[in-house]
Amino acid sequence: MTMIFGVPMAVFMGQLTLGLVNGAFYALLSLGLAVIFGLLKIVNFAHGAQYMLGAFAALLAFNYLGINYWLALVLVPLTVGGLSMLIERFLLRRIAHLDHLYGLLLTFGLALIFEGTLINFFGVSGARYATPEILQGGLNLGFMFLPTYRAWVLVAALAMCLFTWFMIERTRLGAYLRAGTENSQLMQAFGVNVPLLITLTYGFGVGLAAFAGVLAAPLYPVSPTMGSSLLIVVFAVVVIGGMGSILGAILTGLGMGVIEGLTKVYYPEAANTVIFLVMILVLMLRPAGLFGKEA
Amino acid sequence: EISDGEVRIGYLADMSGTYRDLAGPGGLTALEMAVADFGGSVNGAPIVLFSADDRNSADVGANTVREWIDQRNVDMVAGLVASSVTIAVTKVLEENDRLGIVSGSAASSVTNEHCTPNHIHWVYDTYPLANGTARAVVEQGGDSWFLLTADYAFGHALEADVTRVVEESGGEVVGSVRHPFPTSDFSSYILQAQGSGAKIVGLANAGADTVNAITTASQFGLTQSGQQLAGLLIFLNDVHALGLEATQNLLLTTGWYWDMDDQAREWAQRYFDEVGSMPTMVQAGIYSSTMHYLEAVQAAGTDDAQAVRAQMASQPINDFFARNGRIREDGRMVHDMYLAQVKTPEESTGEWDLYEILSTIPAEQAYRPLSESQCKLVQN
Amino acid sequence: MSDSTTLSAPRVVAKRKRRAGQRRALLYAALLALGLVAPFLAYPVFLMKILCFALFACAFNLLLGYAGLLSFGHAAFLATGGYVTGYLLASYPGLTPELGILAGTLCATLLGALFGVLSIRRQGIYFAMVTLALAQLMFFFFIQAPFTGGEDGLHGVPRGELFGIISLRNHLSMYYVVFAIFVLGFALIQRTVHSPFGQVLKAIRENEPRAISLGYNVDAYKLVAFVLSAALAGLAGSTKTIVFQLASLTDAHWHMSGEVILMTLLGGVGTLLGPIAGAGLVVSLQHLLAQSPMGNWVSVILGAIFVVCVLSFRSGIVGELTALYRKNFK
Amino acid sequence: MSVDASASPPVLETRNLTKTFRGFTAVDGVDLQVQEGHIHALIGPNGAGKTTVFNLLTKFLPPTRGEILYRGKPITPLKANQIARLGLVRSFQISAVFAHMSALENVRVALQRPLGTSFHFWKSERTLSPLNARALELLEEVGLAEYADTLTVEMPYGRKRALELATTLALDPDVMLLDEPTQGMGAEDVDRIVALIKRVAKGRTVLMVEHNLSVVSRLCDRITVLARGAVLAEGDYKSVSQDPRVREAYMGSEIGDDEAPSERASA
Amino acid sequence: MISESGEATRQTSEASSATRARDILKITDLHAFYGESHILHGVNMNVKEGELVTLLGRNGAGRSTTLKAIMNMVGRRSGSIVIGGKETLGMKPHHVPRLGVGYCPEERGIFASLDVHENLLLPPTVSSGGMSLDAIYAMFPNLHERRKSQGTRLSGGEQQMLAMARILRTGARILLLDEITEGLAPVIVQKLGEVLVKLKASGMTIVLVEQNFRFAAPLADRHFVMEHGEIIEEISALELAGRRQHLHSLLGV
Ligand SMILES: Nc1ncnc2c1ncn2[C@@H]1O[C@H](COP(=O)(O)OP(=O)(O)OP(=O)(O)O)[C@@H](O)[C@H]1O
Ligand SMILES: Nc1ncnc2c1ncn2[C@@H]1O[C@H](COP(=O)(O)OP(=O)(O)OP(=O)(O)O)[C@@H](O)[C@H]1O
Ligand SMILES: [Mg+2]
Ligand SMILES: [Mg+2]
Repeated sequence: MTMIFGVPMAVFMGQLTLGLVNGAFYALLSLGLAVIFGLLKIVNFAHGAQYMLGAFAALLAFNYLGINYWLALVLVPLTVGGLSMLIERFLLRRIAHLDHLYGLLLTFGLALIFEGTLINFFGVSGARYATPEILQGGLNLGFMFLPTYRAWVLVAALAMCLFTWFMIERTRLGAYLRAGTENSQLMQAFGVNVPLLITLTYGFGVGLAAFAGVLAAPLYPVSPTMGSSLLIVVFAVVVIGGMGSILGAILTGLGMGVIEGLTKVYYPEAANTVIFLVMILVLMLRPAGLFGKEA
Repeated sequence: EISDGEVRIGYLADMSGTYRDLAGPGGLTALEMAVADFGGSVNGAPIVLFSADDRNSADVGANTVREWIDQRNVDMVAGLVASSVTIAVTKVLEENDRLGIVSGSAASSVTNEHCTPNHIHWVYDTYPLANGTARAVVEQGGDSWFLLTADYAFGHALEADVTRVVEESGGEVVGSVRHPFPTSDFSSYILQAQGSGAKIVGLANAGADTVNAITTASQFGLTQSGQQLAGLLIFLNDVHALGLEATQNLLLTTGWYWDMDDQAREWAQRYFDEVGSMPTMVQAGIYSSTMHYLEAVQAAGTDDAQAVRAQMASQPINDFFARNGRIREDGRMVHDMYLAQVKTPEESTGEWDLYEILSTIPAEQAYRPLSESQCKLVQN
Repeated sequence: MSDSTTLSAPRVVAKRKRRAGQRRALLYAALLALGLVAPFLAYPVFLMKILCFALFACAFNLLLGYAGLLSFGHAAFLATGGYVTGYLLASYPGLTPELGILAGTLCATLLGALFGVLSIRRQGIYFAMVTLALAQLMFFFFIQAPFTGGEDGLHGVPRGELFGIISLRNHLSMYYVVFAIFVLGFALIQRTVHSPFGQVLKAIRENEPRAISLGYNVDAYKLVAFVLSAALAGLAGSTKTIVFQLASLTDAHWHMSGEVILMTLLGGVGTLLGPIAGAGLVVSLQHLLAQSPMGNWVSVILGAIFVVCVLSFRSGIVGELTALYRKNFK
Repeated sequence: MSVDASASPPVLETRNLTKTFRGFTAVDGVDLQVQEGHIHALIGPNGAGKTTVFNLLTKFLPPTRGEILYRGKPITPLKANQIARLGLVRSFQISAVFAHMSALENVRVALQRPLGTSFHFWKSERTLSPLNARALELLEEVGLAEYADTLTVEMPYGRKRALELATTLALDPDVMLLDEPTQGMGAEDVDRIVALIKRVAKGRTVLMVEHNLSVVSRLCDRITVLARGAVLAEGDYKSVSQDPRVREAYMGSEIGDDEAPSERASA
Repeated sequence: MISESGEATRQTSEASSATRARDILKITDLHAFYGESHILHGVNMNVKEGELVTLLGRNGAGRSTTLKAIMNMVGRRSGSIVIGGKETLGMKPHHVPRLGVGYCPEERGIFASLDVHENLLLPPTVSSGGMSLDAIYAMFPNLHERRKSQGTRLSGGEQQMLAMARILRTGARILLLDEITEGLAPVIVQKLGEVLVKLKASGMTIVLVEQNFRFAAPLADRHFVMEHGEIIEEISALELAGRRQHLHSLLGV
């Protein structure tokens, strides 16, 4: 068996593949965060919780309403995103003019509320969400056995990332959003209904998190705490990519997935830490992240 | 002379975090059941309960207990789940000479290097888990192991125990990987396990990590490809959450199972009516240990820690929970343990019909022999 | 008229400053008195916990409120102080607590210098994230390093005898030591804020390029502020370890860095007393809720309170109070 | 473009100073020489590179190419704050003040550095009060005495500019670089500032960017015209304002209406 | 009504005709606040369709605030602002511009996150008949040259041009311009002058806040002089010659 850096070729390739899958996942989550931060300057600490809500909504929808995975994939992001718009409209908006810190504090509080409440009703052990028929089983890639579902996650996540990137960087709406968050007062003086834009954007960003949540449901046990551990990793990804840089979030997400995957082979103990090492190195060399515009 | 005319018991456990379902609110209910069954008072002295959430933090735990002692003059602390909290708390108990009964913690160090004259370890610890499961698996022909180890003290200890047992019983550990604690995505490690070609993949981790590992393993068809999982620290609530599809045929060692005999079933049913889910061995252990404690207080006629501990140690324990139970001088309550296998969906007849008990591991063989003990209370 | 203004203006300034000064002095005297009698009114250990976190929050506030730098890695300093002190006292019985504290604080200070050098040039959120990242590396180190006891934590730290004479096993004597340390730390911060250095710091926060064009090496000033803050955070950690006789990963976890931000914001950023109020509030809440029947709703209730505070006491408790005071007395 | 006559060595000199931003050349091989004691104006169309030149001279931007000499010594490698310590102090095009400090404190911050106690976090700020008198003098020079105690945010824009100048003066600079000091000021303020600059320029060298030609004509001994980043013309106001290229590129036909009577008289 | 206004647009700058046109902007007893501080103390002014008026005054007189108040960009307002016959005091900020009002702020408000071109295209058109991109680029060649670079990378003056050009595109009929010649080179200033004349000729209504009286004087039909948040003087172009001295004394020129 051919070896590469001291591990069997097959294993190495396998790790790369898995890294990509996780990466796509990070990309999706950090994308939502980047959209919200980049456009609304809200450090959305509820993002992890909202991702968790996505997974839970899918689970409950299935158990109580019999709504299947595919439907959930559409409905859940809409619902969770929609509800989060209320949060923006009635909570976040009232502190929009304050330092970002307050947004962080508020969303952090919300995260505590969401998680705490669900814990009291569903405990923390986590429940299983069945993988839809079509996506069960796996593909034999020769060097590894890749569960079909993970392949699907890769595709779905990347597609969604691309769509979002296009929306924001290439459409007029995107331009409004970028400008509106810089000087919303002036945008209003131009006749743009900024508050509405902001609300929609927040809803969209959270929708992305919820979408990721639904994707995750069949992968990991659905538990109220599934989001909190992910949060700062995803946050780090956004920063490495360059705050608010959509493309940055996507590419960094993928990259970090791979790097983390390889760490799991060569120095597994550090798997959760490596991303921060990378972050330090990157910010040493490029103060505004890989794709961030220098202020 | 019962201090200030009341027997005061504090229940300290993780009420909201990872170990919530293992002990948590359910454990408190079990404790209340015990007090109620005992009649609510000892020799006329009413029994008073306090409870607190330790949020799995040694600080919080130790402070809560310190305050209970300073402010409320609490006599006994029950529950005690996360090992870090337990060790911190037992130090406080020793300093103030109060009693603690540890039901939730897994670390065998609790009654080894960290033993004190002020606490008793009731339900289980990693030693019998490794001992029971690993030995049985090797005997069934699973002689080459790959270990997924949680990268912290507890995981390392468990890994050591397993390795020893496996080698003693003629198997070998071909490899292991230490994953950070906690880890949500195990795919990479499972892949490495598959690459290792070992027959058995042992999970030297706990709680959410174990659950995640098992889920991922089933996704990657680990068992289909001829390997087998051995969960070393896995509880009823984990299996229930994972579902039989993912866990079927898993071998594990448990200190108690609700369906193991009539006594157990009878109590479990009462608990189920209260809580709505079947009790874990920890929750059952909390009831059992509290009963034994209260009886000791009654017999000793005092709630002084040392007197009660002596009294408790003097009595063998045989109730719905423990068989051939006795408390050793290191504070370890040794009792029969059971090797169980998770049923397949077909075999299972109900939501909670999860285990099949394969064999009993006699109390004296199950736990670390005193001869190997580093406990300061044991003269070697 | 011009010279009348020349004369009157400074007089006004001086008078107003003096009046404000007197008021502040009065307030501090009152608080000091309160601190001295407190242990007879409430449970000393609980008070000590509040004091430790208050000092921690004050240290953090010095950086955020007066240098405009948001560090998301202050847990690292708290933990370093704690672990070093804990380890030394636990393994060298001869060592007296004050030396232990000194050593702990010193290490935190050095770490602060290291963090500072690596992060100080980064702006805004990037600065926050670099500090977070560095703190995460420290967390990893604390898990791996044998002397910390990893997940189990570092236990059985003796309180020992202060200067080898006064035993601290008694809560009351321990309390007064902690109180003294806190007062010293607070005094240092209050002085720093109202010092020539503080003035420059404020200028930098207001308009960095301008400060540079006035010839100030802003990075150096930020660094000093950062190191000061780290040192005080370390001091808080060391003291905490002695009080509770243990050091654990909780102090190193990023949640701790988050908690101190919460305390400071709830109390009022850039107000000297705010962090104390914030720490008091958060600690008491956790304390009360953990033992109430609402126990398992603790995180929900905390969350709700944060939300409410952010929505209705934006400038923090102290900020709100001062505003109220200004309204009614001017 | 060589400087005619004046023998004494320039206080400030640039050689082939060049700055490019991602391929776009904002400053293109500028050779500038500022003579001791001159008030030297840098004028030119918008985007000519004036502010950028300032940023280069004060090291707020690193030059892409070229050299900067101060009194004959190369200062190209120094940092921005070191430049300031040498005595080259700048003001900003968009007013730069410490918004949440009183006008007095604004000036005092500039005064306090020479005390050398600026790192002394253990000293009381009362040790700074001796500076108040001087600070007030400066405020009065720019007519802000009555604002001494007001927070700067609450001052009208024009006053902020004046305050900024006072702060610059507080450093008693050898060379002052003023980027459009009269921008956004009412006519009366402008006159005050012009008079002020005239006054404080004694014994100093001033390099200023200014669009208001009446100001330039009244103040400046020497004028350099930038266009598209390069020096277009140089000389005194008269010669420059006669230069057809300059008229075409910059002044347009504005010269000649009641713009600068003094000049016309002398013309 | 219609015919009148139509007439007003055909005939240009004479104030005389403007007087016959209707008020397209009428402000009565306008008070405005920034938080606690009371900035405008009962401003009264009216602008007729097709008219160009200036707001003169010393720094801090409240001219910018007046414009901001019209756009509903200040804290609290009271009084009445009627635009094209509609009372706007109750309106949401983003509804005001849809009445055909274009605002060019004092601090320019160029967007860093957009390049010059995007900045130019940003404001939604409120009505047809705005200037075309080419026309604008022809008018401000610098902008064309720098169109791909980040908005705030432009020089002070370039930013000013951009801010001005931006609203010419939207087809607004009422322009509120705050110190548009600020920091602009004389050539550009002249150009802007010409532009304003053109715009006026095309029937636009313009309110000009100016520091540069020399620039404003020849363009305006009427001058309003502000002092401490009030209009203290109204001078028509005709009276101007006679009252220049008086005006200078008011402005402290
Ligand atoms: N940081 C930057 N990045 C890219 N281009 C820049 C940057 N700063 C300035 N420029 C460009 O360099 C040229 C010169 O800018 P500068 O501000 O020096 O002009 P200026 O002479 O000061 O004009 P004004 O009188 O309007 O302020 C302009 O075209 C501007 O767009
Ligand atoms: N955001 C604000 N908060 C509080 N006060 C303000 C604010 N903006 C302006 N002011 C005050 O309102 C008054 C009027 O300001 P405004 O900008 O309207 O003056 P102006 O007439 O436009 O003069 P200029 O624009 O030349 O400074 C000034 O005294 C100013 O200090
Ligand atoms: Mg400029
Ligand atoms: Mg203005």
